[in-house]
Amino acid sequence: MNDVLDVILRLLAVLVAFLVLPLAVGQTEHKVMAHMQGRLGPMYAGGFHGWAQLVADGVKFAQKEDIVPADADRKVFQIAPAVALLPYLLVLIVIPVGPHGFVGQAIDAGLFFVLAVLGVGVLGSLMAGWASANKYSLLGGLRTGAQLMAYELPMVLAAASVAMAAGTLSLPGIVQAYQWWWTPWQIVGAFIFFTAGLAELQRPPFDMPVADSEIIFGAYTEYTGLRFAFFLLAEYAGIVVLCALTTVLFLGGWHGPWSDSIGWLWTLLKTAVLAFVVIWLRVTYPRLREDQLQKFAWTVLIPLSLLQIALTGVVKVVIQ
Amino acid sequence: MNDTVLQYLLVAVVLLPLLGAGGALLPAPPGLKGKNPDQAVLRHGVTITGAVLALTIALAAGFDHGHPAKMQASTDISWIPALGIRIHLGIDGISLPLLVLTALLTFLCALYSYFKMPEGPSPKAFVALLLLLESGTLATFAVLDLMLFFLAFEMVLIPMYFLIARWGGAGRERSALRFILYTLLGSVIMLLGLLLIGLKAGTFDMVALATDSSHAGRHLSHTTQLIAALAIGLGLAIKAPMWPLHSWLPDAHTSAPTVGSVLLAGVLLKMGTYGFVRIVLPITPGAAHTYAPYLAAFAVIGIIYGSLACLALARGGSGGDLKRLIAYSSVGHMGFVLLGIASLTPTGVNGALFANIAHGLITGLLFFLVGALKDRYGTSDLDTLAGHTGAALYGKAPRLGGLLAFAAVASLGLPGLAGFWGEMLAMFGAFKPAAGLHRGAYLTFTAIAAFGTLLTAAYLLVVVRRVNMGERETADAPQPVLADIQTYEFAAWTPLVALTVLAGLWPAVLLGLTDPAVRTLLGGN
Amino acid sequence: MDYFHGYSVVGLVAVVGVLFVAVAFGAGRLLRPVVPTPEKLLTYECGVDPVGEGWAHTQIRYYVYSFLYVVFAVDSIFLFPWATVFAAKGYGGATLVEMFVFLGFLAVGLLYAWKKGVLEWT
Amino acid sequence: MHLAYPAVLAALLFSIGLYGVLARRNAILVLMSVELMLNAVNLNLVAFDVWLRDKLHSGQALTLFVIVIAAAEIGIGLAIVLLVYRNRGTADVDKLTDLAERTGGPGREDQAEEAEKKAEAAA
Amino acid sequence: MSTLAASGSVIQSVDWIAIAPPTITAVVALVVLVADLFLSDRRKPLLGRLTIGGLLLAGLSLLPLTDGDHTTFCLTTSPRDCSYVADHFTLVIQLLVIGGALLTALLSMHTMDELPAGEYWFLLLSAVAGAALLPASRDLATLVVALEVATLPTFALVGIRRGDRLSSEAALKFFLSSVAATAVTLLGVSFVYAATGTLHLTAIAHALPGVDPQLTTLAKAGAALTLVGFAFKLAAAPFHFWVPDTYVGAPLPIAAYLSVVGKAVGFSGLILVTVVAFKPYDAIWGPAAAALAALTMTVGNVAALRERPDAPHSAVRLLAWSSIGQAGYLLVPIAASAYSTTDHIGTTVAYALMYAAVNLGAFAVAALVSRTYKANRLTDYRGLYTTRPLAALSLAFFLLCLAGLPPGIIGLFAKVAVFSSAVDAGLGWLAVLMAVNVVIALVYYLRWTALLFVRPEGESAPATRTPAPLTAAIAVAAALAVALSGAPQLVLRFAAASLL
Repeated sequence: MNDVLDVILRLLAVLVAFLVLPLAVGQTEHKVMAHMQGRLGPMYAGGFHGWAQLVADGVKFAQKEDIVPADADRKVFQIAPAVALLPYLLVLIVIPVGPHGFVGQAIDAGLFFVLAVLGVGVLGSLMAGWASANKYSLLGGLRTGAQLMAYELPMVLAAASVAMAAGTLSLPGIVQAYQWWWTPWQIVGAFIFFTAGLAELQRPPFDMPVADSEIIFGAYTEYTGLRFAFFLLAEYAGIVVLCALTTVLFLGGWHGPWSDSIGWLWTLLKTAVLAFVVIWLRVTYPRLREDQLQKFAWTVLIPLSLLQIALTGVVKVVIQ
Repeated sequence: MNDTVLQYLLVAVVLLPLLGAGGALLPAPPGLKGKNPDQAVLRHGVTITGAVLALTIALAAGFDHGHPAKMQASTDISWIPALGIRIHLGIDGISLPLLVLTALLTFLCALYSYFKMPEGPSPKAFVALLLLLESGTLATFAVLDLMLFFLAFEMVLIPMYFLIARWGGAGRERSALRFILYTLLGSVIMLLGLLLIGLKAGTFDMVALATDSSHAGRHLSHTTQLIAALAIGLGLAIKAPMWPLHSWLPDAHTSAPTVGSVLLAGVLLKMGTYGFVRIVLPITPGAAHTYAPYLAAFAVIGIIYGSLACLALARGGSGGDLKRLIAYSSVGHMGFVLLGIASLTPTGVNGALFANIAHGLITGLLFFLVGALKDRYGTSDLDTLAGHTGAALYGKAPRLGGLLAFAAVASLGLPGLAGFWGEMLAMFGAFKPAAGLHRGAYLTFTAIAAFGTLLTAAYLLVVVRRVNMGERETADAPQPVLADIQTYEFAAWTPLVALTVLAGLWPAVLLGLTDPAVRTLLGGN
Repeated sequence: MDYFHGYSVVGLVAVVGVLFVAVAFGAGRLLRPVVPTPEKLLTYECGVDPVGEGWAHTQIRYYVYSFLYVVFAVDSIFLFPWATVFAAKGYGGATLVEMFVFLGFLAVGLLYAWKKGVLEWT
Repeated sequence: MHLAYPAVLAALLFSIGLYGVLARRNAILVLMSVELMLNAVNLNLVAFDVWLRDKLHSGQALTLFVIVIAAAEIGIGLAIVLLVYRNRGTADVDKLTDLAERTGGPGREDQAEEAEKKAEAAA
Repeated sequence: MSTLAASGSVIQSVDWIAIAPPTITAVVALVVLVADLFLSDRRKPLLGRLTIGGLLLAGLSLLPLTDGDHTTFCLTTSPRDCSYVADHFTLVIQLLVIGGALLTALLSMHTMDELPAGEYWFLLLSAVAGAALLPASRDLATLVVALEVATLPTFALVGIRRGDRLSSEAALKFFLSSVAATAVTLLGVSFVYAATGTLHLTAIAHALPGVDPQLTTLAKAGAALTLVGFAFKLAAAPFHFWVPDTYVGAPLPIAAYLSVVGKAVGFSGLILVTVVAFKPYDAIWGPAAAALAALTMTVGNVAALRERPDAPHSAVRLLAWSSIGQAGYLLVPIAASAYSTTDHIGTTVAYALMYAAVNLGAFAVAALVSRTYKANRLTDYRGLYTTRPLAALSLAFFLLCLAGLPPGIIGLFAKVAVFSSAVDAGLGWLAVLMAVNVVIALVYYLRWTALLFVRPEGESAPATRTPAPLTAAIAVAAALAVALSGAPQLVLRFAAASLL
């Protein structure tokens, strides 16, 4: 009985985190971007600095008419947002927040699981792009696919480097094995992982799939209302997941000064800082061109990640 | 001569033509260029075949005539141990005469072609093929391994095919294809029979097989023997040829060049009957006993059929071709040979072997003569030749006519000439067949065969009358002037004539060789 | 048993997620208006009437990338089992060299694609 | 867990794949069906590996290889389908009859000649 | 690969000499691929020479292995079960594969102006590496991987003429059917694994008699399904339908390669699986193999007989059908191995060696003819003797060897060996059927041979200059065939003893 309760509690916690954290990131983005660009951002909704802006957005989305274009592939079109969103929920459950089982559910091959499930998310965009029966959507969908392919590989290789260093695929195991000097050791891997993750999320400067000046809004052009909201939610959930994973893999997760009991705080803090960096990058960098993006992945990130693996291997064997 | 020398002689006899065939394709060496390359290569052919003939004569001289039943000059080397195939050569009283006959006929052909090259592509290939043919034929008579026998048997086909297809007369390609398809089909079936024997008995060695089976058929069950003998017999019968498997022969002869016809009739057909004597009789004696009456029946049908066909062709107005006629007569003659073999008695088999040689000599001569006629008249069509009254060869070219008459008479089996003994002995054998064969049936066969000799005489006389006699000049059809026999023709034909007479007057020279060997093969009865 | 337990929880989360989406869509259906007009249902092409079919054949360029990806990603699955054990006792340097050879294959593949101009667009 | 579940699932997957290979006419769909068959095999192998408690994990090792094989197959397969599509504008396997032996009358013969010429021109 | 699987804590030492032949081939393949990137167009012919050099080197690396059995990648727990064994069987097949590839390389040198050289040589070498690995592999995983490595590049090779409708169509047909067959094989492998708990062939043979009675059906089904993929590669009926179309559509050298090395892959895999792994089930696969052999040879030969000489590509198509017929003969000794206590696979190997030399030679002459006559009809061979006497004579000799007629002595005796293996095993009916098939085959081989010497009608196309490598290929094949005809024992000795 205790077990069942335990599981239910964990589930609820994950669900809550899944619904709250992306909103927090979203709100932060509004405000941070505004201040960086010398403006205020949302100020009215909810009174204090527009804290309820995203809630208001949500209400608006829920009330909007749901339009499926006449030419579209109806079923696929409707399912696509769910496919884009759900993988992040699944990933969230295996990310360790603190020591001693402070995790939704630990899985042996957690790293493998995470990488595999994250790859599914892009299917949502592809489905959306295809089912819309719109040239721009199709282009956007294809760009998404190509982008995923280009960046999945360095991401996987960088993750492999961490797995080598830790000698395990379990996420808690990796954090457990973490030493402070891993961060400089794996810094290239961290950079690659984070960059590739950004690209997979189609965040600027890697947002060609939704480049409004070229292809309107890519795969999501035809979407409105709740379904559109889901895509947005997926993006912000993705930011959370990416930052949390980078924290866990490269920044030592719950490790930090003082007692282990506040480990969860360190994890959240590191994640938050990374999320801020994500927002910062959006404001700072211009959008790459599609071919630059591909070239960057294949000629810079992948060779780098191979080198990182070599470095990890050599160091690991030497220190033995 | 001791056996080692004989051994090398035999190997040389088989290999020399093969090497010569390769040599014919090379450019002539400086000293032997002759007037032109064509002449040089033809001379090369004459030289090689002459050397082979000399070697065979030496072989015959060195042969221990006291023990013709014993395998002499034998060479036995392992070739493919995996399959138990050995290079086993050797000769006894049965194969020696055939060896000599082959060498002689090929030499004569080479000599004849030196002066009278058949029309066709370059003589280079012609000589090479001729030598290849000789090598194959000699090997067939000299090998003592079933697989090698098959190889040699097959090796003959290809040069013969090309000789017909490239140097032959009208319709040559069709005839050549027909020839090769028939005989190939036969030999493939024969191969299966040989394989069956080899696999069941565990050896392909003919001597061992013959010895073993005479000791109460230790290795081969009766069923195996029946199947194997049927398969082998079929292949050999096509080659022989036996009625009703003869239909390739007339076409092949009609289309073949003179030299081809001579060799085909004089040598190639003998391979079939030789196979019967060498393989079927000793190795599968039980099956031979079972099949002998059927073989005899087909043989006598062949005799009658061949003669009737010849009669039909010889008749005026039938458009018969002389070469075709002689081809059909071969079917009849080979019928006698088969009848002799089917009697399973030493007398009959000896007769068959004798008839083999005789037929080789006589029919070879006949084909030479007809070839000469064709060269002179431009056709071998009997009606065209004879016109209304006859070709009057006696008057226009008396020596040629005389020789033709001689050959025809020899062919019909006049006593005192070679043709007589073989056929008579074969009929004697059939008259009193081996124990266990149905006497009554054989008596009938003998009677029919005897009737066949009458028919043979009839058509040959008709031919002689139509070709040799007649008015010399007719007012309405002035005839071309004919050259009589040339020197080279004499050179080519005289040996045949001489041997025909010799074998007719002194058959013992041949029978003395074959008889002991035959008795050994037949298991000493 | 832990093995299946872990994944059954994951399965449960998936079910919860699906439920969540279903409920959200269901609620949305109740809350939103439904007033379709032909204009609304038209494919959006910057305000003008759409030209031709939406599923137009596009440049096949991305195909090569997907190709590259499939090859590399699948190769890299060999990396993970190896990564967890290569530093264990008894493996050491030789195993490392083996993996470098393997990485060398990947690198050659990449070099090939690069030199063949797959990564250039113009 | 009982072996039956994955085994039955694998059998179903394989059957679906096999049906697809036999019944589908579009080359891409045939290809996908084959992948389905391969994945059924993978499922089988992994399930049997666990069930046998194989210390060597031969089944799982083979699974890795099968995954690679499948990827290589799909890579080459798509390239070939693309090639076919470029050359003749269809990926329908039933319409690929240029190579088929022609047994019809002289009319068919001419078509063959024509196709031949086209092919030569294209080459 | 079993380094991964082995749970032992010690790294296995690798017998590099034993694995040299496939390894060298693979490394050279990689070198060619990289070299292709850095060579200017003008110097591309260098790649062909590099390939030939690499193949020669791989061939030479067989020499140190002749002294006896080398094994490597063995289980630490039971050293009897190895993944790689370089025994005599392996060596002979590797010799066949590498030799066949060498001839193929010679054949293809002159076609390189039309084909992308780097890719072509790389793919060819990769396929050869797989084919050379296959006979040595002694576990199902390695076997399947080797099969795929040997097969996958050939799909690309078949379709390498990019703009050609026929080429791509052939590649697609070949690919789809082959891939489906592979999937079926893998299903069989998974069943066998389930029943026996191991992938090593010797261990399977060991475990099969003791399989849980509930699982015997599974094991039997697995055994049967596993054979499908290899039967497909061998082009045994009813898995033969892809052959004619593929051979016609593929570049001619590749068709030659498939007909020889592709078949070697098929039958060596088949031998390993049946004679080594499923030996205890010989009562099941024996009749199946016999039936397969009977069906294959009949289908191939009858179809070849019906080939119309004036149809486009009829020459290649005839060779394709005849190769199916020959595959039937190759199967006979395998079937015979099930019925007798000694295995007869040496006979298959001997036959395959003969067939390889001769068939490659025939394809080489076909390649020569196709330079003048693109359509490569049988009628295009009419009177070849007048324009190219030596090529015609060689082709005639090759065809006679295939038919098994003197002077093609080696063809005859290889057939005799196959025949006697059937008789030895008591498969009289199969022997008789084979005999009938040999007779059928005679007709079409002879028809073709005769055509070579018929005087041509009208103007024949003027003979163009023959590229030197092509001449070399024909010459090598002819020399081999002649040498083997003089001393058939060279290959037939394999038929006398057990190779495994």
